[in-house]
Parts: sequence; structure tokens; C-alpha cells
Amino acid sequence: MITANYIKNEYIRRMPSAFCPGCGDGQILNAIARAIDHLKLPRNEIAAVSGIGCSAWIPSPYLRVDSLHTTHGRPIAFATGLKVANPKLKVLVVSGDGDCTGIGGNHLLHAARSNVGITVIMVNNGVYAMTGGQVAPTTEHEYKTVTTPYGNPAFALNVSEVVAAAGASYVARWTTWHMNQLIRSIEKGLTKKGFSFIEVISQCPTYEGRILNMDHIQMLHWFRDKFKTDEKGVFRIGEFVDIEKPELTDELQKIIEKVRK
Amino acid sequence: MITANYIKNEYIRRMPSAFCPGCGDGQILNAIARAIDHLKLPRNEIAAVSGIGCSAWIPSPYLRVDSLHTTHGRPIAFATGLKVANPKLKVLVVSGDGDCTGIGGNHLLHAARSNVGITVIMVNNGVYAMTGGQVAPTTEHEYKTVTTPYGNPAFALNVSEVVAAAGASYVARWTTWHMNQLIRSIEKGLTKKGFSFIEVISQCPTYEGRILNMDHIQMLHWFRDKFKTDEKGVFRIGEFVDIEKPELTDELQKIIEKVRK
Amino acid sequence: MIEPGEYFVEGDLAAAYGAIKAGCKFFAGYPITPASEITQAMAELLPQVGGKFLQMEDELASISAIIGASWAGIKSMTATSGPGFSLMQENIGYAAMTETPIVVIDVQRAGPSIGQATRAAQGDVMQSRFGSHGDYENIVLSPNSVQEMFEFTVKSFNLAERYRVPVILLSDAEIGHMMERLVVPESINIIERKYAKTFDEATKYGDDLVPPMGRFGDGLELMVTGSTHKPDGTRDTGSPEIQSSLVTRLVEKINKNRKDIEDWEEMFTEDAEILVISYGATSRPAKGAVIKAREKGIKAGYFRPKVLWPAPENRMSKLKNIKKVILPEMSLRGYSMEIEKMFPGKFVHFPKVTGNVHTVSEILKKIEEELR
Amino acid sequence: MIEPGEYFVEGDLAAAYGAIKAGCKFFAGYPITPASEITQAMAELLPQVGGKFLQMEDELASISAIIGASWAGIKSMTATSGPGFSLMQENIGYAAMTETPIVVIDVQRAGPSIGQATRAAQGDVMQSRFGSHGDYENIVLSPNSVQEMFEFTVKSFNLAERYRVPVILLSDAEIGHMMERLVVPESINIIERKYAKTFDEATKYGDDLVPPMGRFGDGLELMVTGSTHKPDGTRDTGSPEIQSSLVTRLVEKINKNRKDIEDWEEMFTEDAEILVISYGATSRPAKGAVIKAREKGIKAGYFRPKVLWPAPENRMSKLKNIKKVILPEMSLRGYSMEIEKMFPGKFVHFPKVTGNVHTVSEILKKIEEELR
Amino acid sequence: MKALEIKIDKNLCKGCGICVDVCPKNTLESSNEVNEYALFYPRVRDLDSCIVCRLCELYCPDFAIEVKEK
Amino acid sequence: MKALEIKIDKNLCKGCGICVDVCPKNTLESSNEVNEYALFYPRVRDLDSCIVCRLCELYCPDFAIEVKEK
Amino acid sequence: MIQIRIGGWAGQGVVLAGTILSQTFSTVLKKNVVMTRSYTAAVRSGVTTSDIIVDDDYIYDLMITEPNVMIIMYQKTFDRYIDLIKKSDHVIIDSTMVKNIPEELKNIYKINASEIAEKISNPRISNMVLLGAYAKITGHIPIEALEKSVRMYVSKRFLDEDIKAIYAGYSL
Amino acid sequence: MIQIRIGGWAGQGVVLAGTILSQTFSTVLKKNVVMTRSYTAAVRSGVTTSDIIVDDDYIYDLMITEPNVMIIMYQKTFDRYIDLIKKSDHVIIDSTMVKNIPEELKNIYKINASEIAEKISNPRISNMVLLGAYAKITGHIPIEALEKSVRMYVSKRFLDEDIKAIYAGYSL
Ligand SMILES: Cc1ncc(C[n+]2csc(CCOP(=O)(O)OP(=O)(O)O)c2C)c(N)n1
Ligand SMILES: Cc1ncc(C[n+]2csc(CCOP(=O)(O)OP(=O)(O)O)c2C)c(N)n1
Ligand code: SF4
Ligand code: SF4
Ligand code: SF4
Ligand code: SF4
Ligand code: SF4
Ligand code: SF4
Ligand SMILES: [Mg+2]
Ligand SMILES: [Mg+2]
Repeated sequence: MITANYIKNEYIRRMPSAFCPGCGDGQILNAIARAIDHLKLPRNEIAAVSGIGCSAWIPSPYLRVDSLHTTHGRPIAFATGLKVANPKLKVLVVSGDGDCTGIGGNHLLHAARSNVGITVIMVNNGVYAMTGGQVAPTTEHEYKTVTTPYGNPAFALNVSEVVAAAGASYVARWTTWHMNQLIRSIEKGLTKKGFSFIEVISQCPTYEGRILNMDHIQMLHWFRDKFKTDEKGVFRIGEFVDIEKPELTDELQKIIEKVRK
Repeated sequence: MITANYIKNEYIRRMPSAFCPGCGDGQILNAIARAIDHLKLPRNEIAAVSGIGCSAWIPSPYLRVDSLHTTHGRPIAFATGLKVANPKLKVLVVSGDGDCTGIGGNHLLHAARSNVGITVIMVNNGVYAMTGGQVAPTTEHEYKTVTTPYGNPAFALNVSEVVAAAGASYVARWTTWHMNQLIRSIEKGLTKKGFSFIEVISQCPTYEGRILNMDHIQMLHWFRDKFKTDEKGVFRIGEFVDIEKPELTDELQKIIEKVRK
Repeated sequence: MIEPGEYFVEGDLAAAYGAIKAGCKFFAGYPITPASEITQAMAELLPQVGGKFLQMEDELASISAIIGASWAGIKSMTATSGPGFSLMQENIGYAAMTETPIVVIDVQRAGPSIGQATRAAQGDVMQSRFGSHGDYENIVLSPNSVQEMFEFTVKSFNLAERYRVPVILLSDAEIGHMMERLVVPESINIIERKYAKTFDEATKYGDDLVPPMGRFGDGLELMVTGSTHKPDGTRDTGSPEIQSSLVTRLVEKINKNRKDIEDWEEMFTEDAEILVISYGATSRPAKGAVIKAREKGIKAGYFRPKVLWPAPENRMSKLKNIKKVILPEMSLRGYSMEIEKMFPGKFVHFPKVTGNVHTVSEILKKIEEELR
Repeated sequence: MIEPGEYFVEGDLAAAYGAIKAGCKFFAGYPITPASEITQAMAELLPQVGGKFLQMEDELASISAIIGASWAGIKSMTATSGPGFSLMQENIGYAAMTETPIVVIDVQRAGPSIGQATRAAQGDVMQSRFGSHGDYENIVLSPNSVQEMFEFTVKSFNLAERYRVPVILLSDAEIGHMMERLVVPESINIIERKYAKTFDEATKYGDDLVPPMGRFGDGLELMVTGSTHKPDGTRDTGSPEIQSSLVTRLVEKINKNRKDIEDWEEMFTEDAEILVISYGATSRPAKGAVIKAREKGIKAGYFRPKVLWPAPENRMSKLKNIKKVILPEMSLRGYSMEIEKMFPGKFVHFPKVTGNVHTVSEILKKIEEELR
Repeated sequence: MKALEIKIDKNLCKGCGICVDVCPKNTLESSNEVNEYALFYPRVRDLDSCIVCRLCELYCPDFAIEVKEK
Repeated sequence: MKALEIKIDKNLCKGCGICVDVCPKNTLESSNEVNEYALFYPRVRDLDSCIVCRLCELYCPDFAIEVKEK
Repeated sequence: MIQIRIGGWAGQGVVLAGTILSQTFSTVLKKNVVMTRSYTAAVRSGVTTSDIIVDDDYIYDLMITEPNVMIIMYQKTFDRYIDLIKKSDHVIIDSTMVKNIPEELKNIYKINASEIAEKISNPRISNMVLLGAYAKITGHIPIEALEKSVRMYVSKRFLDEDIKAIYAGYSL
Repeated sequence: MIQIRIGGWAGQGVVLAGTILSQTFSTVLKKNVVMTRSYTAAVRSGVTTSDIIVDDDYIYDLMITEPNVMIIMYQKTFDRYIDLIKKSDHVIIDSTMVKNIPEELKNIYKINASEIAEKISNPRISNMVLLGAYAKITGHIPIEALEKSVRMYVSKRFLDEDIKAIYAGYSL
């Protein structure tokens, strides 16, 4: 049986992390490391790319692989270049909900559309945590945050649905309560030829907790009780898409072969 | 019966346009003007916002209303500010497929999500026309363009589906063959409280024509024959979404009232 | 709302107060350290005065939205820091080209790139004037206290409305996050926009080169474009003369009105032999050091541009007796090119890029060293 | 592929040829006049040499992608014009901070904002150095012929790899769209990247201040970040010393190696009394005018920076006999601050912002006027 | 309804032929006449056949055709 | 399977109590002991009850708990 | 000129204490005051400080150079600033949180602030206890002025306990 | 120095003609050549020009100042450049497209290029006919050099008709 200690020694660059007590980001790090281990992927064949945000710190510096900690919103675009330049790399993007769908929404859309073979793990904590608890594109209507003190006038984006509509090869949503399912999905994502997207509903006790008026244990229980595969809308979890279609770097390779022969 | 001459005198700033012979952009201008006329909207209550591209020239300078010709990709963001600043205005965005979903995709996503009460008409000619026929996010897989000389390695975005998934109040897709339906949808869009999105499949004889190897008449016939309400994927036309939900500027007004009382 | 009186607040909050007092009714922004406190304050304050706040999807959208709102006749602002300021550059140029009054606050942090988000720097000085492509001029203000965060924000709106330009309030993490006394005065001078009542009026300008601005919804059927355009707004992307006359006017609009816009503070300059030029947070210890130097009998002077761009070149060019000019700043580049240009052969750069402001004694020591 | 020999091509195409010859294997870009021809040529050429081309969703993505690719050990480039160049600024700063070799071509057009897309200008000179927030230095080259579009593109790659900086090839619509003879030589000097073979190697640098670069996939477990970081890549957003030493090195890396990087051309400078300084397209008529002036017995000289940043300051500061310096350029701002700084009291600006290059006779006339 | 006249504005018409194509009655036809931009504008083949449905006006991208009713 | 020892690394544990919550056997409990960051780390209530399912290890965000098997 | 550093750990109310104390000097006592804060980018945890400079004159130096007073609420913070503590005129610590004090340091006011706070309502108002103690020990501010500042800043809900806390600290 | 402007309407092959002519001078005849193009941002339609400067020396002026030769393919272009046409040494027009010529202008070579082109294959190669005529009229280039340039540039599919067209123009 795989022990946490083995995972830590093998895949974690350093601990303790800078995450708050009870933050889901540590769980996601744990899940990523285990998925890599299950697949027996050599560490030098994995590259982690992240943007700016608490969740961007999951791989950088904690995951013991080459890591590119980029600008806010752009990790998917950086990752696309990295993947195209070296298709042998498994390129894993870890991005917050703000990073991935706020400032970075466009890159997400186009990575899904062009089906570039990278894996994006989006940490959905419903808030801009690193900057102090502002409203995110994933914050529910009327919720109060420091930038929506009278309630959010906008609505939450159903990210996985949008990514599915944009053409991704693999889309799944889990919560930090669903550790085993999450690990399994990350494994699937990393082995998928095309673009894979895994949304993780995660707890941010410090800021999301303030909005929801819950502590991290309450949040985990809420994840357990409320998020179901047969739920609707943002509460639906599970695998949404799992298809095969031509992957971008493969297509580029085919072009080269076609042109050069 | 409404004559084109009346429409021209009432709503068109100047003719001839700079569009190529047979370009669908002129038809769309015609449709917009007629929709405004059908609704008996005073011209000073309409503001047109567009980005950069051939289709951005439809309202600017041709439509005789206040027009804001913005930077490439940003018209929806400009329009959001304009609408919030003066909710009485009917704010109409006309945007090319590249403008709207290439560089501007993120604003589209968030305008739909936040349900701001603007109307976006996206001209889908499957190409970057103004800059000379480069691949667009709406170009089909393997099509040859000047930047995909060996075939498009990526896939076309099903824009209306994505906008629907993002939360728009009204989504419809028509072609320049479906003039009456298009006009009806623009009317519905302009009267809709929330965010409305109308995709118009349009012919660009100059560049799209080169890609498809069709002239504009052939393209119109193709639109007529291939695009159906019961088709699948990008060939499906019709109304995709038509719902009511709280609109952004209304919500902001409610906040003001709540705070001030 | 924000009664006249005394407050003890941080600089960011003072800027938000200033905006409200100046009549700002729309703010679109995106969180970023160390400017988020302005954004958060505006979210709270605006609805109280009937204004509207939007957190946008990014900084590109934020600046676009405030330009849009400005054309609806609403005073509008955004606030950001380096990374967001870089993203706003394209549309700062658009605002300059379309002569749209907007206020952008850049609370500078230690860069380049992500750098150190909570720490102070003055590395965006050149960017605040040259960050967008092509030829344009804007106005950049540099506050050095919480009180000035308030006052200069008001002034930014006034200048923006007066000259139809984007105005940048260039602050830094030190001033933005520092707490100090703020006195909100009873009465504040507010400049309101001159509106064109007809289409024709909107196409003409007088000696000040500033045409009155049309407003969307007034029935003028305006044509606004970031492309080269004739005075009536008609796009013209081929004529050499239209390009030349438009761009020249946009630049001259600022140059011609320099006297009205330039602003600075000086002390002991009449007989100074060594001059300390400084701005923003750094100008506080700089002034302190000059005072200390005088106490020691050193003929030191102090000169502080409050408006960085356009620079007070007229005044600086008259400071002839100076033998040496020291520019302490929290940047390796900052304002140095401008000051070196104005004081060739006399210029001594004194950068500090630790994220900390210079101390009085550091600058005093430098003055003494340079005299040796 | 691109055999040595003679071609008659436009500048944009020559740049693409140069990139291919330099070993560029990845291009990510977004169409924009007048740079689209580079993009289109790369789309066509790259697969022929086993390279890859991507049209991205925008310029933000384009520059991000080439930085990502560079870390995989692939020489990468993008090309754009003003509006896109403005959008790239945030990540040009990121490339500077992470010391990523990339080449960005900016084919300048008449601005600000959308301006006149097909017409030439030189308004991005300051932006090319100061467009991103914070303190950094990069390298900017300015070609004045189709041949130099080729040669300077090769040189841009060489400098980028040598110094681990973003290099900007600052061209303009005139040179980009002009057709002229191009000679592709038999052998071309190519500088290849120095790779670190161990993690440790990647954290150390010698006198040139340039550490060898790690490559993703080599098992070094690199940490790359745009945040302030220690030499080993560990993020440190609180320490004054780390901030100061990193940023100072990034700037000094260019300053210290100025002698190797600076590049210029000069003529008749020994005895010149009036000097015409010019770069890019404008330097062609400028040189012609100086030759004509000499024919008329005027002691005119010609000086042309080929590398705009770092500017050839050492050389310029030695041009002592000069009484007047004329800077003709297609901008109201352009390079003027630098030249005014170097030649205080002697500086005469001669801008032309019609979208057209100066003519020989215009510059000659200006020389004669200034002598009167 | 009957048409009194069908006017094609030579300075606006770009000769795209869309009107000819959409006319349900074949009232219009292409011509070999060019305007000053070297574009071939259409002409009326058979005025009487026109049912004044104004589809030509609806589809014309250039506001170049005008059907006058009797 | 039986646990030999359950080690909680005081320097890593942030006292979040997630391990206590997810343990199906109530093997762990909260304590009042704080580490140097003033965080209360959990303690073993009943070692024998542990079934070495390692859910605590799987859920611990900080790699702070280690279950040693007999 | 008075220079005060309040140092603690994220979440201990360091900035609140600093603000109330600064406001006492500024708004109540009409002195010139500059307060700066420092914290790492990690929102999560770490050493947090409030630095207060008080002067009758305009304040030029924005950085604390030689603190007269160090109010320390946490062991790690104490360790980090040991050099400044040695040079300071007054050092006031929360002795519940700072236990490890080098022998040679004699002149330290040890206030069991957290315990006192807990007795009043909860340990989170230990910062207020320390402010009260500061008023007493240094004599820089009358306790009434401090009370006034607390009343200006603190919301009704917490006002009573905070006032109790400053007086508890003052009466030690 | 020779300065040539070829002026026409978008789509008439103005740039192609300019390129082939420039290449004749540059690659075949080893002269220094600069060719610039101008067109409006409207991709759609409008006046298009190719300006060619040829010199034995290095070329400093990038703009045409006093054209020696004007080759005009379209009436609107003719009208626009009437001033330059008046000053030019040689004016060559496609008389099928340019009909409206002021009386006073005598020295104009009227070539019915479009008609000739149509006879060979289609009017789109009228530009090649005009190049042939240019070679004959000005004597600036041997027709063989022009042919060489055409062979270097034009793809096989169109080569025959283009060669025919230049010789047709040359033999007028
Ligand atoms: C261009 C730019 N804008 C804004 C910021 C400030 N910023 C840093 S992280 C962040 C939000 C992070 O939220 P999210 O991505 O949801 O991550 P989380 O912290 O919630 O895990 C923002 C706005 C920035 N660094 N760069
Ligand atoms: C920031 C920026 N990047 C690129 C461009 C160049 N550009 C102008 S229009 C255009 C594409 C237009 O395509 P689309 O939106 O589909 O409109 P169309 O011309 O096809 O109607 C591009 C890339 C620009 N103006 N600004
Ligand atoms: S602020 Fe929230 S997301 Fe960030 S580390 Fe703390 S708990 Fe996690
Ligand atoms: S290029 Fe295409 S889209 Fe643009 S005007 Fe011509 S036909 Fe229309
Ligand atoms: S009105 Fe109808 S029938 Fe008459 S010409 Fe037009 S399309 Fe034909
Ligand atoms: S549709 Fe209009 S532009 Fe086209 S041919 Fe008919 S009248 Fe002319
Ligand atoms: S291994 Fe299982 S039973 Fe044992 S302590 Fe951990 S969670 Fe509880
Ligand atoms: S889950 Fe880990 S960090 Fe949390 S209390 Fe248990 S051992 Fe400590
Ligand atoms: Mg988040
Ligand atoms: Mg398009």
C-alpha cells in the first residue's frame, strides 16, 4: 500500500507548505502526487505549469518536477507552447478558478477547442483567495465577498460545462472529499491524448469559509452531502466528457511529416 | 411595407460601404437597421459598439447611431461599461468571429455569465478577413488558410453552444440566407432584459470564398441547404436559449436602492 | 458620505475617498496587491452615492469598461498594480486616441513581472508615459502622503475632464498601504466635463486644442474610433495629413497646456549647490535629508515634481547654479532619463531596489559623499 | 530550405528567413498588419524544417507560448505590431525576470491605438525598452533594409541565447513591406544556448552574470518563476536583499556587456559639425542627405544606432566636436529623450508623423536650415 | 401589387447578383454593363413579373436596389 | 492489518483535524497540545482500533501523519 | 519622536492594535503619525508587524530606524527582532506567547495578556490588553485617549470587551 | 536613377507586376532596387500602387519623388495621379481601362492591354502585357531579362500565358 510518507519523499519538494490549516490545496497536491505514482511516470517526463494564486503554489514549489510558475491567467498558454515544443512531456497545469476562468478564461476555451494534450486541474474554491477574498467567476449569485459587499450581482460559471462545450477530450469534476475519484481522474487526464480538464471543488477555510460561514470540516461534509453525480448544475460531479479526437501536437507532427516527405 | 430606401435614409450613415461585392456584412447591416425600425426604437437610445475587423465596420460608420469603434477583441467589455453607466441605452455589439471568440473570447464568456443586458451580434465568416484570410477559431479542422497552409490542426468552436453553457439569456444562430429569422432574433435580442447573443453565419467571398472554393452565391445556397434547425453541431440554426433571469444592471440598481434606503 | 473632517486611513482608502468626492460614479477593476484596497473600498462606497462597481474578468476588461462608461458621461476609474498596468497599456493608448477622460491608479510594487507584491517600488515611471505604442501624451501624478492620495485623485479627475486624457495616479505600495492623517476639506474644487451639444460642436476645438466631448445617448450620433480619424470622427486610415494633424494635436494638447498642468514643490533652491530631486514616497526622506543637510550648513536644495509627466522642465531648466543633482528613487531606471536629460553632467543616480524606501540618513550620507 | 543565394523579397519575409536560418523551431503568433506576412511565412516554412507553428487566440497567448517553448529548449519567436506589442508587455517582463531567450518582432505602424495599420512609424522606441512594469533591461535592434531584416533577426536570436533576455526586433511598416535584394550567405554565425547539466549549474553565473539555462525534461527539477527568487529559483517575496540582488543583476547583465551588444554605423563623424542621428527606415534618407550635404561642402556627419537599446552611449559621448544633432524620425517622441540626453543643448528634433518616411531632400533642407 | 419601376443605383451596386439570385420571379438578370468601379450591375429582365415581395431589397448588401410600387 | 504506531509530525501538522474527521474508526482525536505555530495537533485515541486504511494519510493536506504497520 | 513596533503572528490583531494606537496619537492627540505594516505575500501565516512613527514635526522617515518601544506578541517574532529588542527603551511582551527569553535581557515587561484576555472574553483581545499596558508603562498616552480611539474604531459588538481589556492592561 | 510607379485597382495584379519588374532590375540586371507598395487598410478595393526605384548606387530615398515612368491600369488611378503623370517621361496606360484622358496630354502610350490579354487567355494578365510594352518603350530592360524574371517568379501553371503576354506587349 502506498504511504503518504513514500509519496512525500518521492514527489514533494518541501514541507510544510504555506497553505492555511485545512486548505484543500494540500489535498490536491497529495492527489496529484499519487496519480503520478500510480502511473509510474518518471518525474523528468512531467512538467507542471501554474499561474498566480494560492492554488498555483501547489506545484510550485511543492511538486518535485520541472515547474513553470507563470503570470496570472496565462499558464495554459505557456503550457501549450511547452507541450508543442516537447510533446513527450506530460504537461500538467494547476490553476485557480480565478486564474483559469477569470483572467485566463480565453486560454482555457482555446486549449479545449484545439485539443492540445495537456491536463488542467482547476482548483475551484469559489473565491480569489490569494488576494484576500474577492468575488470569483465561480462565486454564486448574491454571495457577499470583499468586492461584492452587498451581494454578487453576477452568476457563477459552470466551468466544466463550458469546457465540455468548447471541445475538450476529457472533463471531470470532483471535490476534495472525493479523493480517490479525483486521483483516478488525474490519472485518466494524464494518459489522455487530448485536452483534459479536471475541476476540483476545494475548501479555502480562510476566505471561502468566511463567505459560506463554514470551517473546512463543514465544507468537506457539504461537499460529501451536496455534490452528487446525479445532481444538477454546479453540484454535479463525475466524468462529463471522455472522448477521443485528434490531438494538436499530433496534428502538427503529421503536418511536418506530410510536408517533408 | 418597409422599403430598403426608407431604411437607408433613416438608419444608414453613408453608402457605398467599403465591403467587397457580395459580402454578408452589408446584409447584416440591413438586418440590424430593419430590426431597429420594427421595434420603433429612437436612434438616440441605441449605442453600437464594435471591435476591429471587417464586421466591426458594420455599425461604424454605417449605422446611424452613436458608435464606439474599440480595440480588437474588447467591444463587449467596452459595451458593458457603457451599459452599466447608462442602462437606458440599448447597447448593440457587432463583432467578428475572431474579434468575439479569438482575442475577445473571455469577455464573451463573462458577459454571458454576468447576464449584462447587451446584445451581441457575432459575424461568423470562419476566417480573419480584415487581416487577409488567416485561420479563425471558427475555421473547421484541416481547412487551409494563409496561416494553416497545410490544414488547420485545431477545431472549430461551436460558439453558440459555449455561450449557452456560459449562462446567456438568449442565444440564436442564423445565416445570411435567413434574413427574416435573423431580423426577428435581433429584435428579440434588443428587447431581452439579459445578455443576448446572435451568431450569424455570413459569407466572406474574398477570403472565406478562397478557403471553401465558393463564390458568395454558392455560399448563400450552402447556407440555405446545409444549415437547419434540426442539424447537429455548427450546422444547427435556430434559437438555442430563451430564458429570463436577473440582469446585471438591474442587480446593480437594486444594490443602490438597498444601500441607500 | 465621507463627511468633511479628520480620518486616520491608509493611502488606498484615501484615494477611494478622493474618487468619490471628485464625482466618480463608476469603477471597474480587478484585484491585485497592493491596489485591492482601493477596489474594495469602491465596491463598498459607490452604491452609497448611487454609483456602480464592477469586478471584471481581467484588467483588459476593466479599462475597456471605464472608457465605455466615460462615453456615457460618467466619471470613471480603475486601480491596479504593475502586472495589471501592463495589461491596460493597449487601451490607455485607445483612451488617448479617442480623448476619453479616465483615471487609472497604479500602486507600484516591486517588479519586474510578479516580483514582490507587497513591497514598494518606482519602476513604472517610464511605462506610465511610454507604455502604449505610438505617439501620445498623458498626465501622471505622484503623491507622497495619504493626504495627497486623496487630493491627487481629485486632481486626476479634474485634469482628465479638463484635457480629455487618461490620467495616471502613480502611487506605490508604501504610500498606498501606509496609514496617516487625512483631512477631508469642506469644499473641493471639481472640474466638470464640457459637453458638446451638437455633433458639430464636438468636432471643433479652440486654442487649448481640446474639443468638447459628446455623450452617448444625447442623439449626436457620434463616431468614436481608435483608428486615425478626422475631427468629426470619420475613420481615415490612408491620409498622411489626417494622421499627422491628429497625432500632433494629441501631443500638443498636453505640451501647449504644460504651464497649467506642471506641478512641483521646491525648497532652498535659490542658492542650492546640490539638489535632491525626488518624487512619491522617496521624496519624504529626501526632503528630510535636505533639511538635515542645511542644518549642517550644506547648500542643499529639494525639488519634487508632483506631476511627473509632463515634467516641470521649464522650472528645472532654470535651476542653473546647481552643481550636482541627486535622484534617489526606488528604481534602477525610474525617472533617471528625464533628470539626466535636464541636468547633463551633474546627474547622480541613487537607486534603492530592496522594496524599502530610502531613509533620511541614507540620503543625507549620499549628499555628503557627493560633496566630497 | 532557404538556399544561400539572392532573393528579391519583402522585409517581413526576410525576417522569417532569418529566423529559420537562426534555428527557430517554434513560432506562436496572431495576425496583425503589417506583421502578418512574417506569421504567414513562418506557418509555411516551419514544418519544412521540422518546426511548429501555432496561431494563438491572441497576443497574450502568443508570447506565453513562446516562453513556454523556450524552456523546452526550442528557439522561439513571435511577430506583431503596436496593438499586439502592447498586449505582450506583461510577459516581456516575465521573460526578462525568468531570463528566457525569446525574439519578438514589432513591425511598427502609425499609432497610437489602431491608428493607420498599413503606414509606417517609429513610435514604439521607448515602449520597446520601458513597456513592461518594473526594472529590467532587454535588447532592441533596428534594421534599415530587407537584408538587415534577415541579418538582425539572426542576430536577435544570437543575443537572446547569449544573454538570456527577450530581444526585440523593432522594424516598421516601411522596411517590413518593402521589397529589396536579399543575399542569404553560405555560412551564418549562430550562437547556441548554454545548457546547465545539473540543477546546481543552473543556479550559478560567472562574470557575464548569465547563468546557464536548464531545460524542461532533462530531470533538473527546475523552479522557474516570475516572482522574486533566489538563484536556485526558490520564490522569495519578502527579502529586500533577494529583490535587490536579482533585479540589479538582470539590469547589470546588459549594462556590463554593453560593449559586446552595442552596435552602430557612422560616417564623416571625425570632423562633423552637424550630426544626423537616425535609425531604421529613416536612416536611409538620413545617410543620403548627409552625403549630399558633404557634396555641398557642409561638415555633416551620420550616426546610426543599429542596436537602439542599450544605446551606443559610450560612442555618442565621445562625439565632442558636434555643434548640432538632428534626429529625423517618424515619431514625436521616438528616440528623442535618449539623444537629447546625450547631446544636451545641441539637440534638434525633426519628426514626421504622416506615415511616410522622410525624403533625402527634406533632411538635407533641415541640415541647411540648422546651419543658418 | 405591381412594380412601377426597379431602380438600381449604379454608384452603390457592387454587382454581386444576390438580388438576381433571391428574386422568386426571375425579374432580374445579370448584365454586362459595368459601373465606374468595373462592377457588373444587374438589370430588369421583366418588370411585369415582379410581385413587389422586396426580397431583393432585403438581401441587397448595399442598399442599391429600389422597387417602386405602382 | 494493525497499526504499530501513528506518528504525527508536529512541525508539519497544522491541526486542521481532517484526519480525525475522515478516520472511519475514530482512532484519532483532537488534542490541546500546540506546536510552535500555535496549532493544535491531533493525537491517537486508540491505536488498536486502527485498521490501517490510510484515509488519514490520503486526506492530510500536509503529509503530517504516518501510519506504521505492524 | 516615538517609534513603536508591534510584532506578532498573522491573525493576532497586530494591525488593529497598530491602527488604534496610531489613531490615538493622530486623531485624539493631534500628533503627526505614520503607520506602516509589513507582512509576507503569503496571506496565510507569518510574522506581521505594525510600525508607528509619532512626531510633533512632519514625518520624513517612513521606516522605523531605532524603535523606542517593542510590543511583541509571539515567540517567533521575538526571535526575529531580538536585535531591535535589545536596543529598545521599552519592551512589552505577551508572556503567554513569548516564553523563551535570553537571560541577559532584564528590562522586559512581561504581561500575561492572552490569559487576561481569555478571562475577559477570549484570547483574541490580548492586543488590547497590551495597548493598555503600553499606556501605563510608557506614559506616552493617557488611557482616556486610548479609550477614545477604541470607541472611534471598534464596532459596538466588541466595544465593551475591548475597553475592559485596555483598562485591564493599564491597571497591571 | 529610374523611378517607376505602377498604379491600378485592387485585384489587377499591380504588386505582381511591380515585383516581376523589380526583380528584373535587381536579380537579373544586378541593379539596386527598392519596391514599395501602397494600399488602404480596406482590403476590399481601392487604388493600389507599386513604386520602384532603380539605381546603380545604394538607394537612400525610399519614396518616389519624381517618377520617370507611370504605368496606369485604371481610370480612377489615372485621375488620382494626374499631376505626376504630367511630369513623367513615359506614361503607359491600359487603354481598355483608362479612356478619359485630358486633351493636352499627348505623350501617352495607349496599350489596349486588357483586350490583348483576353485574347491570350484572360484580362487578368493585362499587367504582363504592360510590362512587355514598358520594356519596348523605355528600353530600360531587355525583354529577355524580363522573361527571366517571369520564369523565376511565376508558377508553372501560368507561365506560358504570362510569357506570351510580355512578348505581346513587347511586339506592339
Ligand atoms: C495581471 C494580474 N492581475 C492580478 C493579479 C493579482 N492576483 C494574484 S492571485 C489572484 C487571484 C487568484 O485567485 P484564484 O486563481 O482563484 O486562486 P486562489 O488564490 O483562489 O487559489 C489575483 C487577482 C496578478 N498577479 N496579475
Ligand atoms: C491587438 C490586436 N491584434 C491584432 C489586430 C489585427 N486584426 C485586425 S482585424 C483582425 C481579425 C478580424 O477577424 P474577425 O474578427 O473575424 O473579423 P472579420 O474581418 O472576419 O469580419 C485582426 C487579427 C489588431 N487590430 N489588434
Ligand atoms: S487563503 Fe484559502 S486558498 Fe489560500 S492557502 Fe489559505 S485556505 Fe488555502
Ligand atoms: S474581406 Fe470578406 S468580410 Fe471583409 S469585406 Fe471583403 S468579403 Fe466582407
Ligand atoms: S421585389 Fe421580389 S419579385 Fe420584385 S424584383 Fe425584387 S425580389 Fe424580384
Ligand atoms: S444585390 Fe444589390 S449590390 Fe448586389 S447586384 Fe443586386 S443591387 Fe447590386
Ligand atoms: S489508517 Fe485509517 S483507521 Fe487508522 S488512523 Fe488512519 S484513517 Fe483511522
Ligand atoms: S490532517 Fe494532517 S495536518 Fe490536519 S490535523 Fe491531521 S495530521 Fe495534522
Ligand atoms: Mg480561487
Ligand atoms: Mg471573421
